[in-house]
Amino acid sequence: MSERSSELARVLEALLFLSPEPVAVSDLAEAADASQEEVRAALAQLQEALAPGRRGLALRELAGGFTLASDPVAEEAARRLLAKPRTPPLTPAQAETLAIVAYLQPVSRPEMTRIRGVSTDSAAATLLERGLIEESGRSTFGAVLYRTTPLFLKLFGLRGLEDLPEVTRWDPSAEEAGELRDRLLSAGEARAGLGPPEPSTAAGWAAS
Amino acid sequence: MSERSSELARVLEALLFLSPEPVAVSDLAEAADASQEEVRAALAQLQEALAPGRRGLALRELAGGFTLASDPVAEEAARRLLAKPRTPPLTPAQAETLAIVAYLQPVSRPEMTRIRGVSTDSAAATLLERGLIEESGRSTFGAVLYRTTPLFLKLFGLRGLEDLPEVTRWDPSAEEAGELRDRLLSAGEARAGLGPPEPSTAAGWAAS
Amino acid sequence: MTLAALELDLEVFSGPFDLLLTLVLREEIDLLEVELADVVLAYLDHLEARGELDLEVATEFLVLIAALLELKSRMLLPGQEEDLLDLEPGEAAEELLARMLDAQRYRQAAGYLATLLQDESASRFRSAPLPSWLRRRPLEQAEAVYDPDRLGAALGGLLRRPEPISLGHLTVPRVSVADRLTHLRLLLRSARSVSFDSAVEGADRVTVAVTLFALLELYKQGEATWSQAEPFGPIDIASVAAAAERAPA
Repeated sequence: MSERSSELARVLEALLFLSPEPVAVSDLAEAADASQEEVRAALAQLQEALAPGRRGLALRELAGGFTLASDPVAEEAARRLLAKPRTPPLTPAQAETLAIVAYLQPVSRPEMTRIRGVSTDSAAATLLERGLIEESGRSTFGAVLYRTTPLFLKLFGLRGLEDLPEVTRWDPSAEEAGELRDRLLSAGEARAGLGPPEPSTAAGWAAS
Repeated sequence: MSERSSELARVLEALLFLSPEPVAVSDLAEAADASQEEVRAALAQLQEALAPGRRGLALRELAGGFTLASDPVAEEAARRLLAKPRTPPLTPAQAETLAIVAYLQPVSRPEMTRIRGVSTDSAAATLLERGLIEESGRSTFGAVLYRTTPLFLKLFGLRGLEDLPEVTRWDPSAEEAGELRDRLLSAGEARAGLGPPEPSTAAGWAAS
Repeated sequence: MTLAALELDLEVFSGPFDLLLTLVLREEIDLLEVELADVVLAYLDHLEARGELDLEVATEFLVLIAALLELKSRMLLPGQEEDLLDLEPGEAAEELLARMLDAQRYRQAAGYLATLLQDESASRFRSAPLPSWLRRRPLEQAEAVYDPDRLGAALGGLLRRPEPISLGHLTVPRVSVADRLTHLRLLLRSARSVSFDSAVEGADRVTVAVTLFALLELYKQGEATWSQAEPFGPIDIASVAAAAERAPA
């Protein structure tokens, strides 16, 4: 949009300004009494007007809807004015627990603990309190199950869970597996004076 | 400002966007690390960019300073989107907590937590905020008690609490003797004391 | 600290934990002879002495010890027909490795999420109450949007108890492994070979289970062997001393 926007684009900008949460296209269409196609076209116009470097705001598609966010150019000034960091970073334990919930949801706490090898109670409690995960019913055994929230998607810049890369992306390559195996086998070798593991073993590992 | 604003104008727009209250020029100047004259000039630029009919937002000068507001063109749409009572679907945690209050009222928070086996703080806070439950005095032990509200009845289409459905339809232990409250408490404690491994997890491990 | 700093003094091994691991993986120490409970106790002592918990190291230790326990429990089950029970050389290491890699996958995913959050940290959202003209929500306008059955169903779910599991055998240990060990040794002394069924004749389920534990212990100690021709078939227990006497003959 040039200096003068279409009325629909103006209405949408105002709606997104007022809404505390991202708004789905269907809800915008209903509120603005327009078709979803018209809404999408007007959003494209708004996106153009709020393109990086133009304004202090940006249009973001997050958590299944659209929302306005401040431009990063204002971050330093915002920190001074609002006197609080927006989102404290996650501790490693919290990040691991969140990753397990994000990929395996719905997932119970015993299951998270089994994967991490250590208790997740404190990390999960913090994630609940920060609104990044929430309960999603109970398993057949009555254990509470957890899933991620729309706030998680919003804060991590995701339109939906499908934006997360496949977890197989972090499957170790044969070389990485080999390295870990070497580390396992050679950890005590230097101490024992046993020498490095034999190449034939290494080959066997890489193949497996 | 034309299509491309000065960086200061962009920063100010972002600051006003983020601030729920009007911000004084002196505070804006301090946050943006600029002089008050520079801020006034940039605000004039912003005023121009947000002149009526251009955008969905408007710059307003109020007693306390400057603030952004939605353009009146969006008023009707905003009412449709936001002025209805907020009734998003209840999460499982909220439904369980609300059911406990509805059937056992008045009920204290420690009791709710014992029945659910996990903390009810966040769910209860949301229900309070949406006006579905409210405080109703204190127990003999000093714990705050909760009950449902008239809004609760309206949103569930009930004329009174006596219209709540009979639990026997869903009650796996209806034939057992004992008050509903006692049976809920003892079931909650039985679940809390037990964390059997879940079959799905076991299968996951075996496959990995 | 690394796990290498964990010094062990066990019956079959004395030295750092990582060396024990290496020797087990190279099959230079028989895992069956390693008292894993002692390793755990040594680790707990170690933690207590240090007074702090390095989560990274603790995680690694727990993953390793859990995998070792699982391996050992499988090795304690004699059997040929099940591939799973038949550990090939190197399979122990493979198993351990698989377990560690699985835990690592989510650690990497966690790193990715942390980066996402970091990238987004300069982008803020408005958090302001609705203007007053949007906040009026009179009670009269409220419509029925929720189904009361949802409440009944939720309460029914809360009345559900886990399967009643008899905890009687936990709170009242009527039979101990030591008792059953004595029982089995007596039987083997007089008969040298005995069927499991006859060893537990007339016993209740708890006693049968405890007797099986005792049998595992005998096998571990090298006092007895056992065989089962087919799944669910009879189990024959033979004293090792008896087998050894027969061999030279």
